[in-house]
Amino acid sequence: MDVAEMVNDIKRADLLQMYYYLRLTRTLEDRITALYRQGRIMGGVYTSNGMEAIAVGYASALERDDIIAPYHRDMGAFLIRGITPGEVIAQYLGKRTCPTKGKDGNVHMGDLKRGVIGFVSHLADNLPVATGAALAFKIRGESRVVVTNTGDGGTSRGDFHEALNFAAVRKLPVVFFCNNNQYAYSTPLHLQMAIRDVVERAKAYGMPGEIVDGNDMAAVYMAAQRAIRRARAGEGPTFIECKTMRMHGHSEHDSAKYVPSELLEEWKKRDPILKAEQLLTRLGYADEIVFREVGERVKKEVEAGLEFAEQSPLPKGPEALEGVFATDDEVKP
Amino acid sequence: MDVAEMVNDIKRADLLQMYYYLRLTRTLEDRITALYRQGRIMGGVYTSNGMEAIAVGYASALERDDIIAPYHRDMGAFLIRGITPGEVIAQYLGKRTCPTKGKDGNVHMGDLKRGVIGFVSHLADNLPVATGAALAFKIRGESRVVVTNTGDGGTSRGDFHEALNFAAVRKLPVVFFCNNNQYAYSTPLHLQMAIRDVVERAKAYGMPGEIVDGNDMAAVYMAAQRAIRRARAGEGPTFIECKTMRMHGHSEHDSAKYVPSELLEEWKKRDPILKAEQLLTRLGYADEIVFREVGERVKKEVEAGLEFAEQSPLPKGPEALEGVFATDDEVKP
Amino acid sequence: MTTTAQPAMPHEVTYLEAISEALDEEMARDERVFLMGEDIGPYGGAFRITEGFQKKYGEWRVLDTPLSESGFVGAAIGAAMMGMRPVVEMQFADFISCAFDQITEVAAKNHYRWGAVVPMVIRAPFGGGVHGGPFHSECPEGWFFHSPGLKLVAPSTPYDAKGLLKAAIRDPNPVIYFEHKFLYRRLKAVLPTEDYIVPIGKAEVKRVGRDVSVITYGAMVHLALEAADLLAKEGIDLEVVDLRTLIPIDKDTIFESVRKTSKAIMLHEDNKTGGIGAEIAALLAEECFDCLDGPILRIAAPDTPVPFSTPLEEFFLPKVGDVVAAARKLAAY
Amino acid sequence: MTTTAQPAMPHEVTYLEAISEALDEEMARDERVFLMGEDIGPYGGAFRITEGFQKKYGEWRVLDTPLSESGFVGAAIGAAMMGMRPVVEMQFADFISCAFDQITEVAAKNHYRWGAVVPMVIRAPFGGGVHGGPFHSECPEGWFFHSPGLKLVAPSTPYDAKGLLKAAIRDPNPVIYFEHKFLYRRLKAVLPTEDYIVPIGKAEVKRVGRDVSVITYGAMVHLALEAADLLAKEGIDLEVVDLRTLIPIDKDTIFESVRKTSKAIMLHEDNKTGGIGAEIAALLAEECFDCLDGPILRIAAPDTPVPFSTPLEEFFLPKVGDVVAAARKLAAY
Ligand SMILES: Cc1ncc(C[n+]2csc(CCOP(=O)(O)OP(=O)(O)O)c2C)c(N)n1
Ligand SMILES: Cc1ncc(C[n+]2csc(CCOP(=O)(O)OP(=O)(O)O)c2C)c(N)n1
Ligand SMILES: [Mg+2]
Ligand SMILES: [Mg+2]
Repeated sequence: MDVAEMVNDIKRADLLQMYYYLRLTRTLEDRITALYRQGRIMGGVYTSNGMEAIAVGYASALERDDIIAPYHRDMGAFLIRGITPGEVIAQYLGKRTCPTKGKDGNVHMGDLKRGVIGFVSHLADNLPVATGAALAFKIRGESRVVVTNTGDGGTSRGDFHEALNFAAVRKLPVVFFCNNNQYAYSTPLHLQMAIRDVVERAKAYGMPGEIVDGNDMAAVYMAAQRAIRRARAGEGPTFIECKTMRMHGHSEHDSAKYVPSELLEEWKKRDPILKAEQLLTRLGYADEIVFREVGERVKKEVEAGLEFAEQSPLPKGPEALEGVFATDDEVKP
Repeated sequence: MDVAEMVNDIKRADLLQMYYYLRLTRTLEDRITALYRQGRIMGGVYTSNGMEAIAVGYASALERDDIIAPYHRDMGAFLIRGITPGEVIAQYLGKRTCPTKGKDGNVHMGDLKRGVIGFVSHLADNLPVATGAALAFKIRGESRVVVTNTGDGGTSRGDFHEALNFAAVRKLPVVFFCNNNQYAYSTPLHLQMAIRDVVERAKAYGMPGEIVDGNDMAAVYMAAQRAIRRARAGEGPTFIECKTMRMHGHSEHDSAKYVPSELLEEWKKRDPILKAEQLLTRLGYADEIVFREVGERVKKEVEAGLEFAEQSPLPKGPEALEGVFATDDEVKP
Repeated sequence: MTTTAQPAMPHEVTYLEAISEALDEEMARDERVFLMGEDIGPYGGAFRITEGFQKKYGEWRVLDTPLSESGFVGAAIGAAMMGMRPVVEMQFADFISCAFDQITEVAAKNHYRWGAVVPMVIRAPFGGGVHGGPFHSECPEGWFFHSPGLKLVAPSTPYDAKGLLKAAIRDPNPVIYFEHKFLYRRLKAVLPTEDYIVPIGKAEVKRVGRDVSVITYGAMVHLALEAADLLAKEGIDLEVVDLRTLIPIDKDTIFESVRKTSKAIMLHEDNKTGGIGAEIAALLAEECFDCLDGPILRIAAPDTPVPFSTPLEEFFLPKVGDVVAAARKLAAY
Repeated sequence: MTTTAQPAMPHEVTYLEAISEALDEEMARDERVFLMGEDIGPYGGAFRITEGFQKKYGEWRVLDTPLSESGFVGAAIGAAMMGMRPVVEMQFADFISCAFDQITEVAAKNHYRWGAVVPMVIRAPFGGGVHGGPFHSECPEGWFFHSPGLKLVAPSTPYDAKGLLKAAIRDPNPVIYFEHKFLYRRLKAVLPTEDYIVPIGKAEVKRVGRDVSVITYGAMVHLALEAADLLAKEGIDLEVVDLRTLIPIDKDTIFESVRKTSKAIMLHEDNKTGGIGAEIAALLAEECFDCLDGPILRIAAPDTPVPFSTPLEEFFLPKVGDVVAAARKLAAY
């Protein structure tokens, strides 16, 4: 399998679109980080800086009716599913116009109409949930697929185990991504697990697993495609470990002094945007001019989003009381 | 590795003692089953019938100061640690003379003085606990070891995953046995996991694993010895899958119609007591006369135990209020 | 027992059969309804409530799960969000502790946080008096009494058992359905032939009385009714309020009763401290203080785990005599 | 901040530093004490409470765990039973839901069931007002208020924070130590130089008053004190009872206060329904009814998850004005 060759099968438009989402993600998250440093954001800021290709890659491989259950470094996936930069910033600012109407913050965005299961802080909690969504599709004989993601740290939780095991036993149409960015907060991989590759975990479930370069959007996309195809064909779940590196602190208040600077320097060279640009250039699909244009476009979109978010109203206090229970009219009888 | 040859290294006395415990287990559990059928036992009866060699094998490989955290089909281990048949029956009858003083029933016996961590119904809950006991030994630099056991079903629980992962990361002196008796209550292995050998699970933790014939006390004993030696030497945990078959219902009220009768017939031939007798005969360590003597001895011991248990007082109602909290005088300051 | 979807004529059923009928009728009525749990398939569940169901509805609507409560509760949440109506069975309510995180953090909060509708039911066979000991007798309702977003019901009669389960299945929220094991085969009633529900959120006065209100639920309703018969002979007229729904609390019915009698006893089998009786007492002391003509008494299990041995468990469980004594005290106040 | 084992002279410390000092001094005093948790080693914990500890006490007494709350709480139980004194840190109290089963089923019940002593502490940084949203602001004490065998403490001042943590570490039972995040850096006090503990089970009257008793704990103590200052100006003399220990409840101090004032307000940040205020109110309505001269009012968060956006969270949290209004109402009763 030569990634470099297979990449020819990906449509130019698809690659350019992924590139656009890489840039949009980076620009949006950088903007949010800047807002955070200005003290304009309450609560934590978790970014996918340096890891954007994972969410962009897997979300690009999905069909409209498919479902994602992203984790906290998957901004690209939210955007691809149609959550706008404005909504994202509104969410960070606690505005009423965000997917949670201010009830929840940062990356805890969910919207079933756009196929997004809302993230839960408790890591790995959404893996059984993703499995259950896939189960619904299987029971109803639909050809829809669920893709979910977890960090390397998240794979240590019991819910990871229970979810993957159940998905494998029932051959459910779900793909488990793992963003292995080598740290869980300050905890390095070797204190998290006694294996070098997280993909080893898949063997415990009799589930096929593979490792991809998480900084290569095309590689992630193709791996996602293969796994999604398997899932859709009723052949069951796949585990995909994306090797990458967390380039910022765990959240923006963390200076991450515990990460050796050589490691960061090394990975800086493998930046997913850089890699994407090299690829697009090599394939002759785009050049510096295009890259600059995309850069300007996403910048405008993010600024427009910021304006939208800033002009959006905050919720009113008593709205805190709304929505604890669903009402009958929210469901078909 | 030829089990048949290595068995020569086991001392005659040790093999005979294991045989004795196989017989004691069988006779004791048969007696309890009979009591149950007479309606003299409240609550459930879970036996290790046909699986006695596992607990007998691993518990025989331990030193006095080691610790076990057994599960519900490990009667032999309780006996080897010194819990008497009388105490066991007293426990089933809810008498005050049992290790839980009537607070808990059946196999939920614990006694730290005899190195036994009490079983908790919630399957796999005791695996993290066993790991923690091993952690204490590691922190204090003691050369003590913990052995714990779980069913095949129990390995599906998150606590299994979290325990094995932590033990492997910290190279803790703990050995994880798994009694793979092919069913969890009525659930066959293929609905429990998508792998054929539970030992595959060990790979997810970078933990060495092996499969042994769970009906061969010598094989279990030797595997336990190897793993315990590794653990004591600071080389970390081991996972040992014991292949066996549950020969009764899940508990005595379960007729287990869901188990194909051919399977039971096939495994009947591999009965651990039968196997032990063949081994002892082959080695010239014992013969029919010895077997009969042991049979008579254990029968007497069980009957004496029954008498002890029956003559033991029931707890008085208000004792229900005792012992919720430990008092300072129970611990060193 | 294999039920048909709609019983043809009035017929007497046990509490257990009423549950079974509700499941069967709802599965026949609505193909989104499906069941998950341990050993509920060919075996029909530990209590045989789903016996014959898998034959009738197929393997994908009556799904045996691996031994992983957190995993399958999480899966139910995911399936529910995709428009299914999962009903999961805890083999014993006690094991719900293993799924606590999924229930309180995911199921309970999803609607509030981002508007996702999670229509699912968790059946939890609970309660003591069955010689189950500390892990097969628990009353876990108190744990969930405090997690906004959950509804809790606990029927005391076959009629309510059927009607509340149907209502729970049709409710657009996560509902925990506490079915009392002690009542399974001890109660019988003739149920209506036509489809009916017992609305969630409505308590019922099970016995009208003038002097003292006993507010209770589950198996204790029958204890209260027994006490009422005894007290009637001495001229004390007990009113028995069966909460039926624990959350949301039917304050109207409770307050109406206590406004009439001015005397209130809280009765539950759960531990006293932090039990549901505390909340009802607090509500009365807050909102009905002026109508109270005596202290609000509580009768509940003491603050210990449920002990195994018969004399201990008998001491532990509330008794008719306790209710009689409390009512006498209040009547004389 | 790196602390020495025994501070040499009176010094002012924050609530957070008080916690840190208690840990440090107990580790120096008793080598059985060790710490486990996520990112507590080189990083010093999410709130930097154990900064410098690993350097001082080594990797085996300040142990970074994999991301697995159930696993490391279980491990703490095992280590405690082997004679260690583990103190585990939840990164946020909210994640304690993942360890719920180990805490309630294993830690809480072991002593009652079979006499095993489980001296361990779980530190749980809890509470809102920190823009944390639904998963970083919870008050989970209510969940554990109902599990016999656990002790619960919740200090409101640096003095109590230090003294209660030391008492918790020395207690032979599992203790959950709820430390309020909002108070971490907002409170300072000069602490004694000599070793001291605040005994578990003793509430404290933080302000003596004549007219109305406010019974509260944690951050709300300061709200009550603020309200007391305001009310003093209008001649209403508030007594503020700080529970400090939530279980076991110090009925004497509470009753004494309410016998004096005849008026009681329960105040907590936790959701109202099923909160600790309900239990105290119920105790008063049961055992102090005759001394009550007005309804027992409760001020608490409404029954919703903790919302993220500032106006929502402000609405959600109890306010000084609520206490003032309730006290006025009672004073005029
Ligand atoms: C159950 C649980 N425990 C602890 C945390 C606190 N926490 C948030 S993110 C994080 C590290 C996550 O590491 P990883 O899964 O590798 O994801 P990454 O942030 O590296 O992408 C921790 C410990 C949490 N969110 N959930
Ligand atoms: C967490 C939990 N869920 C459910 C049960 C009920 N239960 C008791 S034993 C059992 C099957 C256990 O199977 P396995 O682990 O294979 O052990 P075996 O009995 O076959 O030796 C089940 C489901 C339990 N004890 N704990
Ligand atoms: Mg990571
Ligand atoms: Mg089994």
